[in-house]
Amino acid sequence: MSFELTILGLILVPLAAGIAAFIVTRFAAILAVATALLQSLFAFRLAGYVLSNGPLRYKIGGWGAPLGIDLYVDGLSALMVIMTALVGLAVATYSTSYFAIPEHGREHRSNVDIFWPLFLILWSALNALFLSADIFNLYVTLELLTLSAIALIGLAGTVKSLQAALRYLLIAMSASLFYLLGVALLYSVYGTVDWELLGAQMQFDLPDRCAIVLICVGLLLKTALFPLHFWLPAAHANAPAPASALLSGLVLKASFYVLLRMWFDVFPYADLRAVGNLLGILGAAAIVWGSVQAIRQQHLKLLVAYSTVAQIGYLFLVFSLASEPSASWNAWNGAAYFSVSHAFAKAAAFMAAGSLVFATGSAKIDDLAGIAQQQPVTVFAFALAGVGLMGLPPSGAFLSKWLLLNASLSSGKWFFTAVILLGSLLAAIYVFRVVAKSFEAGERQPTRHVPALMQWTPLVLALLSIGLGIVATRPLELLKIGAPVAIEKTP
Amino acid sequence: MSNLLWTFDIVLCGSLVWLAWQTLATADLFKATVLFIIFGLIMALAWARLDAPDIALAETAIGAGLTGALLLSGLAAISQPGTRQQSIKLDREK
Amino acid sequence: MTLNQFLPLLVVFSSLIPGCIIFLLGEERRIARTVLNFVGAICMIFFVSLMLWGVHRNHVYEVRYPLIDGVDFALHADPFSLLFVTLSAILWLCTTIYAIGYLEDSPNRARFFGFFSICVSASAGIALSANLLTFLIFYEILTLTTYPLVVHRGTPEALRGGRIYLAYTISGGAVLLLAIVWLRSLVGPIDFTEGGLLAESVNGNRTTFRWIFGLLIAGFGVKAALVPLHGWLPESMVAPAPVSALLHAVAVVKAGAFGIVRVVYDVFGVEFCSQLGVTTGLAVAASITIIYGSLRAVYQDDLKRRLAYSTISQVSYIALGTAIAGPLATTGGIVHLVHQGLMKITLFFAAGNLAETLGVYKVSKLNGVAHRMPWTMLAFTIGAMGMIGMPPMAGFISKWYLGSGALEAGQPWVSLVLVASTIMNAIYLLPIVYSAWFKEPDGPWPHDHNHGKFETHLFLLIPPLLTASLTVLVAVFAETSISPLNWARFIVSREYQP
Amino acid sequence: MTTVTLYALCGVILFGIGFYGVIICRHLLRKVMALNLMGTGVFLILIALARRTPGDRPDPVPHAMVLTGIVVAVSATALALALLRRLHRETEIGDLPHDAK
Amino acid sequence: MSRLRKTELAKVGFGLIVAMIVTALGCAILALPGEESGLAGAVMLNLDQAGAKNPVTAVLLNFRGYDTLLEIAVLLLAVLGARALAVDESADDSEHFRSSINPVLIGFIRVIAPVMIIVAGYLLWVGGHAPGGAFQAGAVLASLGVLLVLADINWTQHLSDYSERILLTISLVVFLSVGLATMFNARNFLEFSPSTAKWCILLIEAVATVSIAVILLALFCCGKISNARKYHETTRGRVE
Repeated sequence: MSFELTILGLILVPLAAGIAAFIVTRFAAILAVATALLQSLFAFRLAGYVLSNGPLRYKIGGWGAPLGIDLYVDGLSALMVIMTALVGLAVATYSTSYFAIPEHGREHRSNVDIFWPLFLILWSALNALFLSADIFNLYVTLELLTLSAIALIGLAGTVKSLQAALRYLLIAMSASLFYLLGVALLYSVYGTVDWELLGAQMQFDLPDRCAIVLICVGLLLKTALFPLHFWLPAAHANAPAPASALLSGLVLKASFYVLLRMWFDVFPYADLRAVGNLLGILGAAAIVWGSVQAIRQQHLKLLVAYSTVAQIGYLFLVFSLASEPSASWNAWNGAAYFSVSHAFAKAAAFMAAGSLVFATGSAKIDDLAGIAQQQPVTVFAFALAGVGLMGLPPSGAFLSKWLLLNASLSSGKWFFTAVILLGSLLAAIYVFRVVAKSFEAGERQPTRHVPALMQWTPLVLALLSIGLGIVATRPLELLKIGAPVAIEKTP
Repeated sequence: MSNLLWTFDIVLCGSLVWLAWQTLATADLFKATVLFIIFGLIMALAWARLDAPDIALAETAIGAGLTGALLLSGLAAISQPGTRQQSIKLDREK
Repeated sequence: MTLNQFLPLLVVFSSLIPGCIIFLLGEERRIARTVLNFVGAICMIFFVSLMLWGVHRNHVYEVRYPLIDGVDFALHADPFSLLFVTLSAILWLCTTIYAIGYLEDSPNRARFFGFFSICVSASAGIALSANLLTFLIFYEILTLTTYPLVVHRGTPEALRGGRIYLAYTISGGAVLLLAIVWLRSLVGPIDFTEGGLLAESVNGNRTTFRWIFGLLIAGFGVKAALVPLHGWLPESMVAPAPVSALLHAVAVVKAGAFGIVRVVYDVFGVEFCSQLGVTTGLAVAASITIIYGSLRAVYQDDLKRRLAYSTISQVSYIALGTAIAGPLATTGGIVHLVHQGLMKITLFFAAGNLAETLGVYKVSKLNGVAHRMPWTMLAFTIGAMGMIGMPPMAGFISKWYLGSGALEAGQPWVSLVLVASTIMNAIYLLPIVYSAWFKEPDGPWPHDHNHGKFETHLFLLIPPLLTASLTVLVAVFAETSISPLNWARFIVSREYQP
Repeated sequence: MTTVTLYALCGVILFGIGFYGVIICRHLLRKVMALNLMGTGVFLILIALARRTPGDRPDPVPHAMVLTGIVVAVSATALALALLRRLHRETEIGDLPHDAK
Repeated sequence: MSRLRKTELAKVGFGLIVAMIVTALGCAILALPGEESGLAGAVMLNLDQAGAKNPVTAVLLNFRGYDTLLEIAVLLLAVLGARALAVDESADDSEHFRSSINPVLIGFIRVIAPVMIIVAGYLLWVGGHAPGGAFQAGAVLASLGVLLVLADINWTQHLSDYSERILLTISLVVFLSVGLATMFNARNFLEFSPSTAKWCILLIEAVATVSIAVILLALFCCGKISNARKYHETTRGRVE
């Protein structure tokens, strides 16, 4: 199988499978799991091509940039695709059980029938986004992603989920328009929408500055950086559990990826020091604010959702830290790897939370008292995912924090050092609030039986998030390929 | 000729902005929707003026026509009583 | 790759794998679980003895695995690590026996034994770590896996204890992480090296290194229960007795003390530490801890809490020995790592027996308990005498070396601390022994479980007797080549090599 | 001032009005309309700027982009209205509660 | 009272922010170069190989055909979302179903329907070399469908949900297949050879017209055309 088929397969196979799942509803679940397996294969093959050939381009329609649209893959995008594949596989497996439960199918079966096409198209959108070299095409993929995310939230059908979905829609669509306006300005100056061509020409004049601000604001809104996070907790907490896992784990990473790409590959980032510092400070505020809010929550899924607000903050530290040449390599790697390990840990946490909510029939943390005895596997999965969120060794998040800490120390930005450490402590508080509750002794009513897949999938995913700390050399090797030129390539 | 076009452009832009503002400012939702549809139709003129006939066509059919129909039907739907009892039940189930 | 390189890994796995399997086995498979535990413990002892033999002959055991560029996960067996790992292995075997008896018929045993085994691998990992990062990894694993054991009973007190335990140790871990990253960003990757490494690579800013030293000691000090970072230890005594015995008397606190020794000798180097002037600070902190711990112990009526404060005080002997910076004192400190472990675990076993068999938790309720449980109290008495430092018990050896080391290093005030502490040891331990043997029981015991032929369950009786006899044996045979004392001398001779 | 800038500025104003409406308007239907206005503003800017070509044929690429954008906008509007209908069916309210939870 | 003032304050404050954004953007627009051809030159250069004389169609379906492919997926997504959110109405409102069928409307539709179909066909055909194309044609057809729904003309009763789903997705399927078919010719995905480009584009556009029409109509009918009648009952009150 050639590179062409691999890279196209990553985008088109889930799309085709989504269509098929929509038409032939009966086999949708099997189709989705099969696609997921195939995607993992493709994703690793793609990484193989990148490892052996360096960054690669594929000209759709044969025209090539700037006239046509190119696909582009380098280490960062290949890693994101692998992340999507593995988390997606886990979510697919989990969902086969989750949506088989009548309660989650709600009153009408059509919900279940719709979930699989939505899921597959979302997947296709994610891959299309990670592999695109064209900033207008990125807009289209962002829209594809957002619309499927909105539909997934609405799938829960509760009043809260509908409100959350609507709010998300309004915010995300305005954000897209901000982004699009930025793209329009850039196109009207440089006459191209290919990010490499743009990056080579970009100046720092007034239209460029406006475009940068517009694109940043749009992507920040989509990534829910504090204080633009207000839509996130409700949306992520009220969606069905597999959808929450996708949204928190992957969808947010997509817009962050675009920003990371833009910042280091397109924007003249040496001129953006002040904005970078601002983003870093907002990130720090997000860590503290999100964690404190998570600690205060009464509902399990809201707790996990606020934890996402906090964890997103870590990603944005890179924009401040990387402005020092001595720290840029560590910071960039740290942020990239953090987004991967967070995807695993957060998806696992949401799925485990979904299983716990199903088992107890209640969304409240207080109703989890003593559940460790009856649902040991799920609680263990949640705790392990929590280790990934706290960034304790040997998880992948630990290594990312290690890199970020290194960057903050070598750039002399002590403030961020303190915030990173404080964030870990606060994360420990909210994770152990749940874990401690589950250990509480006392009589409790028997829980509902949780299907095996809904117990073990989160556990496997959580173990993977820990495993990311052990196998980090390979992904970091991959990240070196095509890493932004502005960044020192030696640690 | 050029002056005439200039006037036309300015009037067009002015009415677009005015319509947009009125759409958001009128108290009556139905009126706002109608204003929105008119906005779409005037927009088609603007597209034509900017040598974008493809978009003018698309705007008339999709932007004004279908979006307008969608908005109107949405407006009609939410002017009817809902089924509140069910919602409370749904809420409790979660 | 030869087997030699894998041996350290095998040691860690010999308890990690049984731990994982125990989780999967589930609650009901009692026999399989027991067999697994014993197989693991015996394997561990076997592997450790292989390495002991090898290290004595200067074989090198090392596994190295890069985590990210320039940051390795590395396990390495040197004499000092083997001392700790041997202690853990032997005491794990004893505690396993004890725990099987102790937890008979209680719920959630699979969970308990699973985490217990993983804790042991974490402490073995700590012992075998070849650099600070690896140390930190196992240190955090130890923190996390001890938590379920502390809250095992799920009572409000247990949860509270767990919360306090976590608050201290996770903060300690964060401080440690900061110190390690900082150190690394200044001098690059460094492995533990006998004699220390920093002296050569440091130029200029000493204050920074004092800060780093302080942070490292603070991080380890949490687990070593240095005052004022000791608050968690008495609180986590709510854990079941085997946990208190192995983990809180041996594995966890020793991990902290072990870390302090590593930092002073194998990272900074004792010379460099003296130059920085940080050893005195450490010595003072350790002395304060010794006195404070003993003082508080005197006022505790709860037996386990009294022992916990005693632990706080005794573990600091190790830090004290380290800080005095002389071969003799260091020998004393290091050998105390083993000796204190043996004695304290004996005491905890005995205390657990009293609680489990008779329902006696308070010192004031111990009158005449030796009449009912003579063997248990015999073990307790031996442990207590050892703690006070009477010959021919283990504690005597440690104190002797510490005292003469202090004189040798020209710091006579330390011997005053030792004397004061010894007196207080006697004050808080001897009355227990006295009332147990020589007073009449006040009345029937609160919950007297009859175990037939023996005074209590056989599995509860063997371990304390075993460790008590070891306490005597290590002292009596201190001059033989296989004694801990001799091994400690071996370590020290390598640390002070020019 | 040329025709291009006139229309582009008009687009900017529409964008502003739309954004204001999305945030400030209470009723969801109006928010949706505001969103559409915002989009139209962006499209107008794109098309106006596309007319800066030297000849009399404008740059067709932005035209294609705007067509794509219009389709996206109508999809979003339809989805928003579907959500709105369902929400109304279950709560009879037309706006979102103020607190963000 | 204070709450009122608060919202007023928010309005003014936010209005100021928006005004600042608008000013900055306006300045940026004024600072743009007055003449810039963008990609117009490149498009014109390759137009004769693109298979469509209308440059916009060429960009939409050839140069940037991939965007269009994804955009149809966006449309489909909206239908999926609408379907997930639609509530299956129970049959209890069937009694006021045959309330009123407006004869004027029906007469109007009789006249307009053929015209609209012809217009749609014309737009589709003409899209190759003049303004027009699948979106416009599809939208016209969809408008016709909306009219039919409004007039209660029940032409969808024989359309099973299965065939409706096929109609909804057919353009994506064809688009994908054509794209993949080009690869057999040792070309890239969606790389039409200049000789066949015209027919590929026409095929895609023809199918897309149908799908887009169905999709847009479905969006109007809460995701399902077969829902149209029931759905219409709930909305007619206000529209007429």
